[in-house]
Amino acid sequence: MLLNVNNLSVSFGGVHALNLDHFSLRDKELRVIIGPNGAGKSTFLDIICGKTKADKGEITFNGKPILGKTEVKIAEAGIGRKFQKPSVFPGLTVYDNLLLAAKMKKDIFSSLFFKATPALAERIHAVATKLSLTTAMYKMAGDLSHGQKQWLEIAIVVLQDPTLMLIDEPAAGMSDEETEKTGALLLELSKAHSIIVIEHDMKFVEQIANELVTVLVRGKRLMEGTFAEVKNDQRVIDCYLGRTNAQLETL
Amino acid sequence: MRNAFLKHLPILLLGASALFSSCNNSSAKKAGASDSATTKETVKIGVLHSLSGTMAISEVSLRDAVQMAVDEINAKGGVLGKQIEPVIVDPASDWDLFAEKAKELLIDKKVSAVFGCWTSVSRKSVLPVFEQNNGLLFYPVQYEGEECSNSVIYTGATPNQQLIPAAEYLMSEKGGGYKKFYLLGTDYVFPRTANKILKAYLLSKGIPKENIIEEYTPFHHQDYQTIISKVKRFAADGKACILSTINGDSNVPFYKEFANQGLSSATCPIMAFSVAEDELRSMDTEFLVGHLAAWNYFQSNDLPENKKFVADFKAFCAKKGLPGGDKRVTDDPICWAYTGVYLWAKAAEKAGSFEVSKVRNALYSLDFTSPDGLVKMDPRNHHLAKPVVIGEIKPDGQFDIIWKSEGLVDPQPWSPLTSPDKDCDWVNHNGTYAKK
Amino acid sequence: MRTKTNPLYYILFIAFFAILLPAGYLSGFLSVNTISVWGRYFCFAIAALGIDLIWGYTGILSMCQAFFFCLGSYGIAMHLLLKKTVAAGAVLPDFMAWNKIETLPFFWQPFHSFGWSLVLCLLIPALFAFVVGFVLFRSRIKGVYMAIITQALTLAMWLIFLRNETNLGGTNGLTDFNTILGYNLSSSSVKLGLYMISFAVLCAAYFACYYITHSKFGKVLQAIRDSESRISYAAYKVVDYKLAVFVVAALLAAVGGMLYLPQTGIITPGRMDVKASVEMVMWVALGGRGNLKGAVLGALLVNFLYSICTSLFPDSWLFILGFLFVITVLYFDKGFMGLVESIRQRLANTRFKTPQTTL
Amino acid sequence: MKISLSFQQVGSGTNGKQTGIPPARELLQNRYTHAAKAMAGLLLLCTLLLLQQVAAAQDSATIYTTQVLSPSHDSVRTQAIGRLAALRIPATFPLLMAINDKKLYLLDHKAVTIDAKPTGEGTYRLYTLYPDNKLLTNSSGQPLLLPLSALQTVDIPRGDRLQLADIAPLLNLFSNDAQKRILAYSQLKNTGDTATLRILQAALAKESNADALRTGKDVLYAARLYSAGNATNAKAYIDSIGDNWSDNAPVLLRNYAKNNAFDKEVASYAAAKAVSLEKRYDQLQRVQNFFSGLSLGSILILIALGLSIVYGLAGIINMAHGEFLMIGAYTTYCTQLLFTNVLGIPQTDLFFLAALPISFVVAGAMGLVLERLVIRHLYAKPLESLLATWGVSLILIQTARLLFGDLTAVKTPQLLSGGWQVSPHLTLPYNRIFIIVLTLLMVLFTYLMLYRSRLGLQIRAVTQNRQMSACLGIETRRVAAITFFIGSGLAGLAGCAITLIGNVVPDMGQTYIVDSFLVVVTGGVGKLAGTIFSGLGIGFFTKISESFFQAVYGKVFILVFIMLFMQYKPKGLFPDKGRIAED
Repeated sequence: MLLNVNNLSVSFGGVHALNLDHFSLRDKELRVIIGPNGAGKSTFLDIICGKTKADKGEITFNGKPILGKTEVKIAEAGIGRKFQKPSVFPGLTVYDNLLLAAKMKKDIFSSLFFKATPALAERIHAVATKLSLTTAMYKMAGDLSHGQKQWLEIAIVVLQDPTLMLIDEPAAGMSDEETEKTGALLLELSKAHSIIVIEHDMKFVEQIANELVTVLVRGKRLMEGTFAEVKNDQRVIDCYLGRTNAQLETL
Repeated sequence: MRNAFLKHLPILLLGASALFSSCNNSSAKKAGASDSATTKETVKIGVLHSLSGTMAISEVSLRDAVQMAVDEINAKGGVLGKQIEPVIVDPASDWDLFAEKAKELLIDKKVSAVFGCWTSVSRKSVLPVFEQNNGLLFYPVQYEGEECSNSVIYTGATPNQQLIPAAEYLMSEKGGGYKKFYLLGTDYVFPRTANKILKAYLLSKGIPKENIIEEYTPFHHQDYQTIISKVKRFAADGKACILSTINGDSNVPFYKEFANQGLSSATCPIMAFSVAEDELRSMDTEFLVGHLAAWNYFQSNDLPENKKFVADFKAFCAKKGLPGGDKRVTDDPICWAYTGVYLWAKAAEKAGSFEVSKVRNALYSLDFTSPDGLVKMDPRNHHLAKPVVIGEIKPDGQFDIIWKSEGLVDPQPWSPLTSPDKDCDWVNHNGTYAKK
Repeated sequence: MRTKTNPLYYILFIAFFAILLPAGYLSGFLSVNTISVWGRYFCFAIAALGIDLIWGYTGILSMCQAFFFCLGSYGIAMHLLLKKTVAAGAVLPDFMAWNKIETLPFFWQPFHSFGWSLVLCLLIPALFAFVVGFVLFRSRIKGVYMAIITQALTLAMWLIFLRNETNLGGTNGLTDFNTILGYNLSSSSVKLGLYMISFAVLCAAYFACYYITHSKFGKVLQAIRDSESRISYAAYKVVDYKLAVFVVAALLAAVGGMLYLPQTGIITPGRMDVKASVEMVMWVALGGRGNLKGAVLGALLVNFLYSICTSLFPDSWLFILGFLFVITVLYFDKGFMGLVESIRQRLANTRFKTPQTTL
Repeated sequence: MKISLSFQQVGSGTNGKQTGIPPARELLQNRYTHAAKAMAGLLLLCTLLLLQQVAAAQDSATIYTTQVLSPSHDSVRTQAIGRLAALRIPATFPLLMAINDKKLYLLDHKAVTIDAKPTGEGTYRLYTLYPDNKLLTNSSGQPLLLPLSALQTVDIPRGDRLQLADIAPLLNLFSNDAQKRILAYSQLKNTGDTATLRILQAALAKESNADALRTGKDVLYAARLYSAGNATNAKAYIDSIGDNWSDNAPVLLRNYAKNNAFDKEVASYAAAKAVSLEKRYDQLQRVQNFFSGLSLGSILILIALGLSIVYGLAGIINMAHGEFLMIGAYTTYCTQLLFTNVLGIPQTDLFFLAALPISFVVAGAMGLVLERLVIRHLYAKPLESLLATWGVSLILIQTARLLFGDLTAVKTPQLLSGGWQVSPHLTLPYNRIFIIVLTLLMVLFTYLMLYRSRLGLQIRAVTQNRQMSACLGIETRRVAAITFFIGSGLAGLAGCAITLIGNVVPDMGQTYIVDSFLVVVTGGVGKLAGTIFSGLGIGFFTKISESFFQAVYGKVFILVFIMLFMQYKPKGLFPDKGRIAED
């Protein structure tokens, strides 16, 4: 197993945001996590990537514990994160955004005396092409459209070349066409990387969930199964309907 | 970016042309002044007092005093037949700017003498400038001594002309026979040096060490609760008084806290060395009444010269529409700033020249009837011999003169108490010299 | 940067200050006072470059640059004062003798040597910046917190330097020097020399900063400004980068201070009070943050205005300066350089990007 | 007999004013009547002898007094004053003192003197001088108030006055001014002269001021202690001194123990008493320190309160906040001028009461203007707002300087001057108590406004999410403007309060601005509880450190401490929790 999570819990001001007894992910698996708002999905990813400190529990990645490590250590270990709200560097060009992300030595002196190699430039262009960013290569990232920013952030994660990608709502704010393209891209990426995706859009989930889907509710794991199993589970339906969430009603 | 830089060019050139034009102006004036020193009818003096910033409140009054003296002298026909033209600049309470403006006055404007500075630090800042460029600075404020520059005429008090008589008075039967002394000051060089001298003096008079406490607060200190508690404890078991060198806006919270914690001038008087009439204008005097201050001049001095001076100053301020108008008061630094201009004019007349070295030589032993009576320049250095007075603060912000020295007190720039081996003499020696 | 800067403008700038002004002085048009005044402005501009690096590029508002500036100045001042003292045959500088200090405090000892003084002038601010930076950045203090804490730190240091017990001259600071390396400070040629050195150092500092900001290092800095979390998830050690740039900025400020001292002739704690530290940031804000040229021009322009206005409008120069600050921040987000840029863009009729405003 | 009678009166007189403490004399008489009886005969003899002298003196005093006021010749007056000084009759002291102080006047040919301080209208209360020293009243029983011009000044030449130098300390025992009396009592320390003690007792019999009484009794007991004939007496006096507990008591007892103790036992008794007094004093000192901390803390809170609200809501670092303080203070000054000069209301405390709401409104209105012109464009741009408001503060300071110059003395209201004497050696100044209470009220007001009103709900909503609140139909601009009004108004109120302890200068705001920012930052931005806790914390901490270090290092120490504290809590005492906290 690539990622193992046991008895993870965190609370904010007395409210249990997450209380996960077990979660595991094997190498090169694409896992989708769904759940109503406030289920603790993003918090879960936050804990894995070091943004939020867990109260207790254990997470191992590649057999090594990562809980309590800094974001940088975790990123260096091979975990990349895409946030729910696109998080890019608006004051830099798209190219620079990608350049910064690309896998290389990242200490001060290497940065100061860095010279771009043709191989690197090629790799950046390849990723940019894959995400339709070539035309915007020298635009400021802040000037991009929302969808483009989403892609740019995915591109940043891709260029980091992590073992595990944590992708938070990649399809939010995208047109159907773009969503589909994003799904295809994720499927392609899952051939080489392990991926955890959080998503609300059930159509999108259906597209990418070839393997297991985990359902989180109020910080707890409600169930885990294939998309078909999840879709037909009464508890899941109740849970969504009980919260009058329209998204599952379409199913 | 390249074009952006182009856009800056006009501004840059504008700045440059402004720079050049101002410099050309000054150099043209400079040339004119040197050519026509004997034919034109004016002589320039510099006025270097802060007109903005924290020191403005004190220093603006000195500018007014200098301006008034200049107007009076000009009305009487000027000096050596020339009208005095004051060049006023604003060093903005910025010590670095003092040095810059001093250079501007001496090098660019070629003034014959400069009247200015208040704080020690501003004087120290301009001192090298005056020494290197052979300028002459008239410095009107009481200061810490330990200085003997050939380029400064100190019309303010030296420590022995203010501190020692005050301490002596407090120890005397008449002054209350105080036995314990709390030396409290703002943390800068004047209080530090003043207290060093006071301490040496008190120790020499047999006051035991444990009966003298020295304490300093930062500038603009507002919270005197702890210190007043300490004073209270200190004053509890005997005749104690405070010698205060607290500066500026810290005084009000200090006096207020003092009164509110139940202390008073009867139980523990405060002798202040930095509170004069001009500062009292901005204070609620209620809490200060009955406390003491030592200076060389008070507005309440009833000499006829002084009555005229006070009336003239009020009239001058009213006429010029200065803030405060005829409600303005005179005080010690104002008196000496005013006297300084007259001393310079008299010396120039005596020397028959505005040349710095000649004026300086003419100043030795020069006497002048100031608002404070006849005062006399020291025969050997650049300080002024003058009377010392101690006053009690009245509710109207004026002082009741309760003690006055017999005759003039000679200045001692080097206090014999702390530097017994040093003296200042520009006639027989080269400034500070070691006494045998 | 999107367009390459035409070297012509650099050449013009250099020609103006390196040739025209000195020539003006040598031919008698300008007084030596003008030369040393501009020399002092260059020192401020050097410090401003540092502020632009840390604030404009990295987004950390450090209010203790004025303190680093003073550290540089004090170091050189201590050296000059000791030289003067030794030349006069004394052991202690005057002010210490008056304060009844018997022996030279230990931290004054190394300043007998010029070499050591230079080293310490750089080392002490760097070390200080390192320690403070480490403590602050490690606990992720940023934004407003950073600004307030560094301001408080400067205030604390100001209070300490004001003390006489610190043995650095208290409020009066250190003053009255006569020679530097045996050259007489009051001689005009030495003043011109110092002017030229300051200008050369300014140019060197500019190009060093130019290199830094255009390297990948500089991009990481901007990335930190834009999104600190993103860059740390991309495996950059943000603390290291911030520390590095904080130390570099401190060094630049110290260098500015070192050159400032012999041209001004006095250093007092007044150089690092609250007013002074905010003003330093203002130079960069007015010139245009995130733009090296802006920092230099801002520092030169504001100080030039300050000198002129205090002579011309003693009563109202504070209004002028105050309004300038407010208007710049309100309407010219990117300062003077940003204004020029936007005019150019409008004229060129390209797509004009409005400044981002919330609300 | 007369004298011993009066003696008795002194004892009971002092006793009455002292709560539940038997004075030494009573102890003496109860327990040791033998000794008293043995002495009685002797005492009677002495008294009879003295009585005669006194009666004669009284007569001559009247003659001399008349000679002083209407001398046939200057030399007669000189002689008369000399005689009066030599006689030392307490009844003549008020007259002699009036001479010494140059405050002798005639009103209808009667010698009178004036109060130390004039009343608000420049008139004085008057006292008769001889044979009795009483306040003059008019027909309705109110004190008679007259200006100096209504009185005829009696000029006594300096030479004549100098004759009084010897008895000047005694004269002050009968001064109208309590402070002078305290001084006079303390000057009698270490006196063993019976005649002087007699006068001292006479003065104490009349004493009305608690402090003066304490000092005087201290001197009296000390003299008795030193002349005590046996150990028990001495101990009783030591007890009295301890109970009286004047400022000087511990030192006095310690000196006695060291040098002049009756025997070893008494010495150790006195020393132990001194130690216990000092211990009690230290405890009171601790209370005083606590109060100082509380007072400083409440000032910080009062200033930081507005800052915290504004910063929390708008993300604005208002560097001009200190200047609103200044505006409040100047408003107070203007209100005072308005009351005295325009409305013609004489100096009363009324102006200050009016100034409180006025300064709130004026500073608030100025804040509103600032919000409209500048802040509006800077919401959620904290660093830019820092710079812009700095510029604003420069402008405001210079405006104040030009408008007011330096003529800005705010009178402290009579009600708030002085202090509350909780116990001997513990005075809590009224002005500081007032500020603490004001702070309490303002905190309460702010709490109610923020957490118990609709406006507060809206403010908190806007604080958390501006866009969302706007979507919900909250007029964010209006809410922001109101918040700014309240924030600036609170600063103005603080400025008004600060005139009680400090003075009014154009750059007064700068003194407080960094401190108040530290309070806000340490407390956690926009947190009311945080501001209160950190304000109090910094206040107490400053006062504690000030008692160990000098004031300057105390301040530096606080700053370093806060920096280290931020290591532990980088977002202040009360940080936001959960996911909204980040970015």
